[in-house]
Amino acid sequence: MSAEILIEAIAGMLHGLRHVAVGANSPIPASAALLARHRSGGRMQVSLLSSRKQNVFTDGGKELFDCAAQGRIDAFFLSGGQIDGQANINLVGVGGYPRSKVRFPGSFGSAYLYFLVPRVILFREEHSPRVFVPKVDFVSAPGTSAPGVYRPGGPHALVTGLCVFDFDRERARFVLRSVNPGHTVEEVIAQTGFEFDVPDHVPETPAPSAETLAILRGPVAEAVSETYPAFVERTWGKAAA
Amino acid sequence: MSAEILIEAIAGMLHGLRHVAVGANSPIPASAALLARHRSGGRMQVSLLSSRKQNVFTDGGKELFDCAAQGRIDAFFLSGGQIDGQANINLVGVGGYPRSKVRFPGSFGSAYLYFLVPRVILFREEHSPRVFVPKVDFVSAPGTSAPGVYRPGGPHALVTGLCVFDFDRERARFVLRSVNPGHTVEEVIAQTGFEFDVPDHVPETPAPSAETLAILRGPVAEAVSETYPAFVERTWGKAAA
Amino acid sequence: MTDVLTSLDELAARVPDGALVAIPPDYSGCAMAAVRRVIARGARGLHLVGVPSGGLQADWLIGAGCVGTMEAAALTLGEFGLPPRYAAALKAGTIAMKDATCPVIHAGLQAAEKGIPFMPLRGVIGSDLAANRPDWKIIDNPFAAEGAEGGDPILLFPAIRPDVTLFHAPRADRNGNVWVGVRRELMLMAHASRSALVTVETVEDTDFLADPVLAAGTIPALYIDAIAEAQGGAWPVGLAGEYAADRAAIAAYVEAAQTQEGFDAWLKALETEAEAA
Amino acid sequence: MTDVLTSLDELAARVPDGALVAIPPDYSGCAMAAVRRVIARGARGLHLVGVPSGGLQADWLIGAGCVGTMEAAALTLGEFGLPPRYAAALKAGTIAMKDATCPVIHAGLQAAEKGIPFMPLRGVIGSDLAANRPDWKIIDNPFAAEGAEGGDPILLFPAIRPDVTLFHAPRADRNGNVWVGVRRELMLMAHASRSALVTVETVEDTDFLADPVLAAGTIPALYIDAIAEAQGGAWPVGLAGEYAADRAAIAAYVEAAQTQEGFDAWLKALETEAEAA
Repeated sequence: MSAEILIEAIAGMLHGLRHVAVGANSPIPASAALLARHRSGGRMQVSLLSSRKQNVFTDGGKELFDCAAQGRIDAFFLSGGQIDGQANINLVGVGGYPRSKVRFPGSFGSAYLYFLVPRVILFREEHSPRVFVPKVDFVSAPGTSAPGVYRPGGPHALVTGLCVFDFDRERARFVLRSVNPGHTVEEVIAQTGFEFDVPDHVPETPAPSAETLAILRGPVAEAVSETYPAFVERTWGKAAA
Repeated sequence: MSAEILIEAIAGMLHGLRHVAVGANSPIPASAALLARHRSGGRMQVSLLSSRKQNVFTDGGKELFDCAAQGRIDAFFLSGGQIDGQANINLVGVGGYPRSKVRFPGSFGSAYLYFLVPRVILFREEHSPRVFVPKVDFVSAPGTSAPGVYRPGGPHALVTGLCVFDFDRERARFVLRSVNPGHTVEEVIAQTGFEFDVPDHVPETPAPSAETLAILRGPVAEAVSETYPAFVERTWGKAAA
Repeated sequence: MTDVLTSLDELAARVPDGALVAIPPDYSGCAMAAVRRVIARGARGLHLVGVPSGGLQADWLIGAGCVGTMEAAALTLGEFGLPPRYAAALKAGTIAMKDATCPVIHAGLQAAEKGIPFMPLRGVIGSDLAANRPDWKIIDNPFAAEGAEGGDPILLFPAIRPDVTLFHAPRADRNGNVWVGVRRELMLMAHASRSALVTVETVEDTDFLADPVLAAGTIPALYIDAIAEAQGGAWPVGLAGEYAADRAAIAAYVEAAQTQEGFDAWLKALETEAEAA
Repeated sequence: MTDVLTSLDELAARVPDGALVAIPPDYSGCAMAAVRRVIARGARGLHLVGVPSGGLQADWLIGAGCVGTMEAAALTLGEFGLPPRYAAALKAGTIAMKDATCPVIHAGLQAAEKGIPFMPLRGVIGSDLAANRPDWKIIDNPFAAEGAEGGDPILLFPAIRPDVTLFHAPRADRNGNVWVGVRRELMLMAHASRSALVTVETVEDTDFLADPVLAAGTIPALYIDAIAEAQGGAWPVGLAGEYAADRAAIAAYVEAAQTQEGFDAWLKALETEAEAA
């Protein structure tokens, strides 16, 4: 159920968009995008970059980035080895650079897509002070930019195993939107290394309806299994895969 | 015979090159390139831009220009409604701009390829003071550039219905190399609106050998006829076409 | 999502007055039938960009009074010479001409494809093209070697972002994907434009992207706003691999279009004949 | 003219010490068999560029001591995590890492393809990538609207012009044309490089360029310096549409390569087995 809650939370942020793209190694965002597409009656375009079938690009590795710069991608997903309270993300390493104590794979397209895709959803399931830090050790991509920097895009929300944050771009600050079932505001505060706003009333992150669960376990599981068979089996069992 | 002399003159300038490209509406340069390719034993690449068979490009209209900038095109052909003594060419119009008295089609890629292709051969069959002027009315592409301007390419020679000029890039000046059979140095001087150097001894432009004529009338005529059937029939008769 | 339209008039309605419209040259894939509907709807003030040159369709649009500005590296009808209504409009000063050079038009579209405001390119410096284009700039190459002689000047020019790209292609599939093969300038135009309108010889009940060999020459529907079937839609300039140019029809046009009256009569006869058919 | 070579050793001999070598990511088309011959010949001081990221082949070359500098947007073995010899070399400081971002690598190659010294791109400003790349510059956009707030800063970076591009593709024809389908980054790499070396599953006795459908996905021989047949040449990372990754072999590699001794033993066993076969 915990994956399904995250999928539902993300899918709700994609409502009404024309084109959502999802990078590699992202089964939960991919499932959310496919759920949103299902709800749109197939009108939403979803590009799964690690899929052959759900990927229409025909102009090589540059096309995703060009497509984003043309304004044709409405939402994308990024993560971070570290993420800080200003939504800066670190995909490079911890403890010095270039000889980092812990090295991550690298920034990929984050330094670009974070600027150009209007609705970037940060997703990191592990919610711990190790990940959510006061200040990242290396800025792969900054959460906000100075006035005058061309930036039609940026962070929209942060979805974790514990909660959902909105990001207030004006104030460069996260605002707790909801806490996932089985967790508390206090737990979120304890596990988060950066400061954020906590409204007086913080609802629970909604669980998906029975209708949504049927869609997830049916057409979404089937479409996702092309790329993420292990995830589908773990989440929805062999039957779905 | 007059076309064959021009073809022979141009082909001699292409000896040893790896890749020669020829633009549209250029049957004589195309024939010369194909003759040079024949002499190279097929090792020379010839790209005829108006041909489907003799054109290997697969990346759209930009590829010719990118290919030239990569240094992969050794020779190209340009012409001009006007050409002056500094090898400036005018493909735009005569008598004012933009409301010219006589308008030509336009500069095409000349302003670019003239800079980037090492050996640009100017070809204009009509040799008259109307074409070869002291100063062009509009510079589509300049013959020479100031020091410091990136320019690996430029004019190599000018072939006309009357003669062949070499171009001295250092001195920005044409030098008469040879006069076509049936014509004289005096005639060239009278028909040329710009000044140029005349060496003490000006040989006759060599006529092609019997062996060359056989190649022209055989494989070259056959290859050229895909794109220029009317030219082949006019020059070599119906049998060749 | 690509809209599959049932008439060329619906397609033509999507070319608004004053739009920056990119069109291919006569040897690429020209939506001649659709252009006639753009003329019929009375489009005005179009800014045409020939990628990189213009031919018969530009002359039709100019002759019909649809064009305010023309940007191209050249305008030509090949063996038939200068397009007659273009030549007349230039003389009369009724259109503004922005002379360019082929690689700048291609690279200007690439800048739009990449969402960058400008692109650098070698060459061009010292030509009267640059002298007559206040929108082009020459700067010293910021990456020149220290103490480079003359500062290493280089041309910069702005992105060309068409409002509409209009072309004709051999085939579309049921999802609105359009196969153009090696005519990649059509893909570049679609990528670079806000809207791409395409006529095709035939819409096939298949999915080009499911076939890796066809996919390689396909513009995804993502970039295509609307398609309409138009068999023979490139007449009279022809469509490579499908049908040749109708040289007699082009010759007749050129003869007729030497005067505005001749052009008007030619156009009226053409459309009267089409309605009768 | 493309040379058709009869051995991978001949191909490997064309990768000189110190060369700037462009390689595709594991999911594109990796010449793994050829990379083993580059290792066998003892290449040193290579500057690898992952287009845009690196994977197993980069780790093999790093483990074998062939690499001086690595430029990439990331290095990863996907589900198998960070490439182990890369991680060790970074820690030990035995390779220099130039961290980049995907679109800058693609656009840097496009700059080389266009023969321009630099390319602009949006984004990136304010990241520590830019702060650690002295070869990147930020300038005020020369085309910004008059009085634009903040000067409209924009990133410029130099062209990436590889000495060698090395990849594996499904098919070549008898003329040396190489079919890559939608894997256009391989075409960009070939265009941008001084030399392109390609291994293929099979050389077919045909001409891809004579078929308009195949031509659309073909790199012309003009850009290909040498090809060699290598059936299964992308093992163990696999080749899309042809064969899948050998996950067991990759897992075994990752386990072995946690130490230099383990890597050396793994490599020796692999080549001993290959010689015996």
